[in-house]
Amino acid sequence: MEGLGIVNYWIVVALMMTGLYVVMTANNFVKKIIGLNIFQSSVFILYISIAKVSGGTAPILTSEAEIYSNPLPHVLILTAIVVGVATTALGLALIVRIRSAFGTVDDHEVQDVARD
Amino acid sequence: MSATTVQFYCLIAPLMAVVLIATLGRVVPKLYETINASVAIVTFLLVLSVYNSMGEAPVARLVLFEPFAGVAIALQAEPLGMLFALMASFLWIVTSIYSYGYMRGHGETNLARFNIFFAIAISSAMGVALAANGFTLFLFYEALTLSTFPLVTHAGTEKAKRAGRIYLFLLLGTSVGFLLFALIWTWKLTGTLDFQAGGVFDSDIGTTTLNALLILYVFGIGKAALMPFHRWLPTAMVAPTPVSALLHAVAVVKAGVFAILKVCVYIFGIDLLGELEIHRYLAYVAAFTIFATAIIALRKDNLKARLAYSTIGQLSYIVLGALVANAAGVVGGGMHMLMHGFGKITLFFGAGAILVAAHKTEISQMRGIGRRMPITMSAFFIGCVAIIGAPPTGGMWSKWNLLLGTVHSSDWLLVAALIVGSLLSAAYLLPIAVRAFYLPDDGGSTKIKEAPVTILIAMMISAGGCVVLFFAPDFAFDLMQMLVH
Amino acid sequence: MLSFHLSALQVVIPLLAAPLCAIFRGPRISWLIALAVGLACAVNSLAILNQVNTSGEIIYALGGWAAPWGIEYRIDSANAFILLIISFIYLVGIFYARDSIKAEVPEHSRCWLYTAWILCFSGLSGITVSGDVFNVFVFLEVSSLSTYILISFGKDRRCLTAALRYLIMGTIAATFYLIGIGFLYALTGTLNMADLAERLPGLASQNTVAVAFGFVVLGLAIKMALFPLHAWLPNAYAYAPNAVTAFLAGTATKAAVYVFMRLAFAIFPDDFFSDLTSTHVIVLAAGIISAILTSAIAIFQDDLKRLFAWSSIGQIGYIAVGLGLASSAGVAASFLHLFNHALMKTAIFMAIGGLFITTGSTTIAALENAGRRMPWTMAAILIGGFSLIGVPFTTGFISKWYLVSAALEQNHWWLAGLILIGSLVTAAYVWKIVEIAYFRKNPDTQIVRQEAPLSLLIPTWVLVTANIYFGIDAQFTGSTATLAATAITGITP
Amino acid sequence: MKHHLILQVVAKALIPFILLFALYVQFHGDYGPGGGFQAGVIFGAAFILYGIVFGKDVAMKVVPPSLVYTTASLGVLLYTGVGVAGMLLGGEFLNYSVLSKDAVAGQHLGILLIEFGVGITVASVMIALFLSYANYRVTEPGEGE
Repeated sequence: MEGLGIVNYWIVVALMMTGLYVVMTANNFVKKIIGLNIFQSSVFILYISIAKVSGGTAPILTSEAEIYSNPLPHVLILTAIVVGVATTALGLALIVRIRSAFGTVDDHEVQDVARD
Repeated sequence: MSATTVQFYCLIAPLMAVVLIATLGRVVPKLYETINASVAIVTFLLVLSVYNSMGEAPVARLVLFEPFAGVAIALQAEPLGMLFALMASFLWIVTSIYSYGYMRGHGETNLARFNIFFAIAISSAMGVALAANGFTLFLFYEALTLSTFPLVTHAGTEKAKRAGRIYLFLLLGTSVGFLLFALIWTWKLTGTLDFQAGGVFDSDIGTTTLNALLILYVFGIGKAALMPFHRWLPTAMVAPTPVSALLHAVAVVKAGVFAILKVCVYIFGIDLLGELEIHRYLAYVAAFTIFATAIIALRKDNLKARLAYSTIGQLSYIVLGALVANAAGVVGGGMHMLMHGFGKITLFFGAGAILVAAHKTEISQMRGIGRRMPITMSAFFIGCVAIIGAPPTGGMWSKWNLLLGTVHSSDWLLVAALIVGSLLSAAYLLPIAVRAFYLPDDGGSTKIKEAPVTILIAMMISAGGCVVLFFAPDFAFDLMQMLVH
Repeated sequence: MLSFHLSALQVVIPLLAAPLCAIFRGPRISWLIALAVGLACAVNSLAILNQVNTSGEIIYALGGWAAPWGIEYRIDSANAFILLIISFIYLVGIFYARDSIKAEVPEHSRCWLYTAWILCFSGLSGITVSGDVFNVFVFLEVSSLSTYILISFGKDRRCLTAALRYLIMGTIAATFYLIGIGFLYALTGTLNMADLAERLPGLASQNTVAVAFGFVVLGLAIKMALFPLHAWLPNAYAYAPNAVTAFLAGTATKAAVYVFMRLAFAIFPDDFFSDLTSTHVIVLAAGIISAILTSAIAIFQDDLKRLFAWSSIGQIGYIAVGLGLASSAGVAASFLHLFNHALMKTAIFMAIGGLFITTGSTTIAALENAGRRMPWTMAAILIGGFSLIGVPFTTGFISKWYLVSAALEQNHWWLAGLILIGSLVTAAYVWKIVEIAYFRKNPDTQIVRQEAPLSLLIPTWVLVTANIYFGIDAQFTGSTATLAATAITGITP
Repeated sequence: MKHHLILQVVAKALIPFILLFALYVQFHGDYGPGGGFQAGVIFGAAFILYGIVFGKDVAMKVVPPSLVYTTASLGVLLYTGVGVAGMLLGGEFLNYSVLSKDAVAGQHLGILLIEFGVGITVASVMIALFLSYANYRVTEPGEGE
């Protein structure tokens, strides 16, 4: 179990770096948004990993269980996910409008068009 | 109406001109100078009433605002400030009269703007004169810079704009970079910025700090035009002559040296100043400025430029007087502020009169002009004598006291600088008058007539002032004695 | 009864009003609703400040759940002051928006703009009042998302890319912040600011705290556009609708600065920010470099909005300098400059909006003869510019005074010198504008007096008047800022 | 997709159950896993499925976009309204205990209403997102817009 916990965090780090890398290097705006999503997801996993209590069960009051996982991070992350969805939706909406305003969703091309 | 509140009216009165010009001026544009002159008279009378009440009891401090705890915008008349205020407000009357002839005669435009900013500048100068603490002094000092900027760039030409830029950057730069810094530092060290007789610094503040502060103050007051921060003054000469006359010979530059005197007397105190080694070196800088500007002035053919460099040099006399750190020096400095004011304004009036009547700006063109314009050039000559410091003009007394101050400091280099400086000023000023009276004119000036009558009246008053001050310098001397005791 | 709810009302009123706007969907009615929110919240924020100053900290447990379990709103002098700034800038901004927005945004989308605007305001208020670090995150995102929307209403199509870029940067920033508080939660088991402040000192030596601090600081530094993380700001300000730019310039970065202060000085252990991690050196360096460098960049801008956007980054730099000094006096200077900068920059952007309405352009070239064509509009820009420089009789001077004295208090004379040099660089770009507006004469064109509409001039001049008033009488702002600094650093100066 | 008869029939059969399930998740939220977010998404998914299978024009007859915007706002209004009701009845903002005479009953009522508000908003926003993307006609630059 100890090892699993650490693996979790490695995944978080890997996802985080992947996401950031995509955001920074991708020229396509849609890809940037995807990168952003990966980046955010890594944080969701981080929180959920924090919430895990070894041997704990779902935090619903029953007579059998004595240890529960911490429900609070789940709640927090639920909120964060909603925020993430909103961000993605808004980002994509902006991209759609960028497409019709500039005729492209490529960062460099948009800059070229904007300069003309 | 107590003298305390009258101090405030001294500031407000010039602003009345702004209101009047903005409202009446639209209807009757010709009234500008009349308004200015009458407001100037009112201002002078107000200053005079403060001056009269000074003998009976010290004028109380008038706190206008307290922007933040411990630092207030406050006014308090004291001898040095009184002298400055009296001079500035009196010469404003003269300049208003002069301005009438000059601005019309020279066909200047935008008269409303010109007169409005002129009045604001005078109000700021009054604020500088009556400031009760360093903070207030700084505020009005900056206001003076900003309000004179539109006057410098009045012509709106590329040259004027460039001059404006230099003007603003040197004056704002030094004041924000050094003076404000020094003030805040002083405030942090002592917890007060009030001008106090004998200075504000405790004995436990290190000499290094005080030396640094003195340097910051002296160079931070860029209006005193101490080298190397003198460039703004010659370039500001693109302004119309009344501006050069009143502001750049009297109000603005005198605000600079006035501030240096104030700092030396009330922030440091003469005694403490004398203990600081640095005052001697700064005095050398002033001496160098006297010498260098005199040499430059000798080589200038443009009359206003020559007068401008002369002004820089004469300002350094006053700075020198403050920095020799003894009573005679301060007395001389204060008196020279007054004497030079009268002398230099006469010279600038003369330069403007020649420009209006003869359309000449270069000294080499002024041969024989004295015969065509005898009154102008006679007044000009008196102005020259006053600047040189020879009898029968008031300039003699101030030079005398300055010399006394340097002798007391027993630094013979400074004594020499003063004497050589005076000789040099004779060398660059007298030839103008000689050329005008004794050399034959070059024939092209047959149409030249005497300048407009208002200009002549103004010149006669200011030149007369120079002579009167020779016979009656007592009031200035007494004020300065009050200051140093 | 009302006084009990003050802190919640600040968030609830706009939250209640935003859906109303979206339901009625009329451009006029939504403006009225937004204005009503502004009036109510401005009064409310004054009442809060009064209550805090008379009877101390306000603690409000949301839903009746006390702190460790529930979310609490906690207001002391610090957030009360920030709340006051945000509310009043919002009120004036909305008042100004009606005619300005009319000229820029098509009628059918105006109601959505006001909805987003109200939401943005509620988000900013929420950030300020909340006493719970996660709740701060939520409100941060509420305000950010609505800000992206607001920016995308701009007239120039480049507003879209500006908004998207800001969205990407903003989301990364918020996520960094989220990671940071995740670590804090893992370590302490609480998200409540007061509890965190209690528990963290015992754990200060752990690396996790430092890592958490790093993430949080980084996230907030992006949000407050601290150099060199400012890249999103110039375009966002330049292409947003003028009224929005005016509002954002006065408020958006300010809330982030406040959270930064709260975290650095109140939540993390004493001298964690300064001595233990030496982060303050970085903030100080970033601040002073930005103050000088970005002002220098501003000199070379051709578009007024972009020019003043760069200037905003520079001014944030001054605020960061105050933070980096990590002293009570420094923080007080930062608070004061927050307020003063909001006054001057909002007024400037409003005046630029007025220029846009009359000339249809915000380029510097459009300023030609503006000194005569529109003396009042131009005077507003001029006074704002003077204030940025720190000319006496304007609030900028007071800010500079506080900042320089705070620097000298720690014997950082070089810093004081640099701050004043920054003023001179500022003078350069302000002067560039002044010369074009007042001294560049074009003899061919007939000068027609063409002032911006009164509905734009009035709010602009309200702020300009306030700017001058608080520049002469800084008793209120100075003492409030000092109180705020005391509340947040816990040290009486 | 007008010709995919099988899809249409299956969808017709599925959609009522999806809606029902959404309602279950919605109102069972205070006893077991569930709540407004999840229910809203499921509810919205039913309409999105309908829209995909029968075309956006038909879907828009059922739920016109303007209605969706209104309901989304109404949901938020319900949420804040309940919160304010708590304030008016003497509790803090969002304090449900004061909604009824019995604190526990009040809390039940409060959470139910709040989650209902969340559900309405989430469902409406989901549908709105779908509709606006489905309706969006990509224009080339210069073509208007």
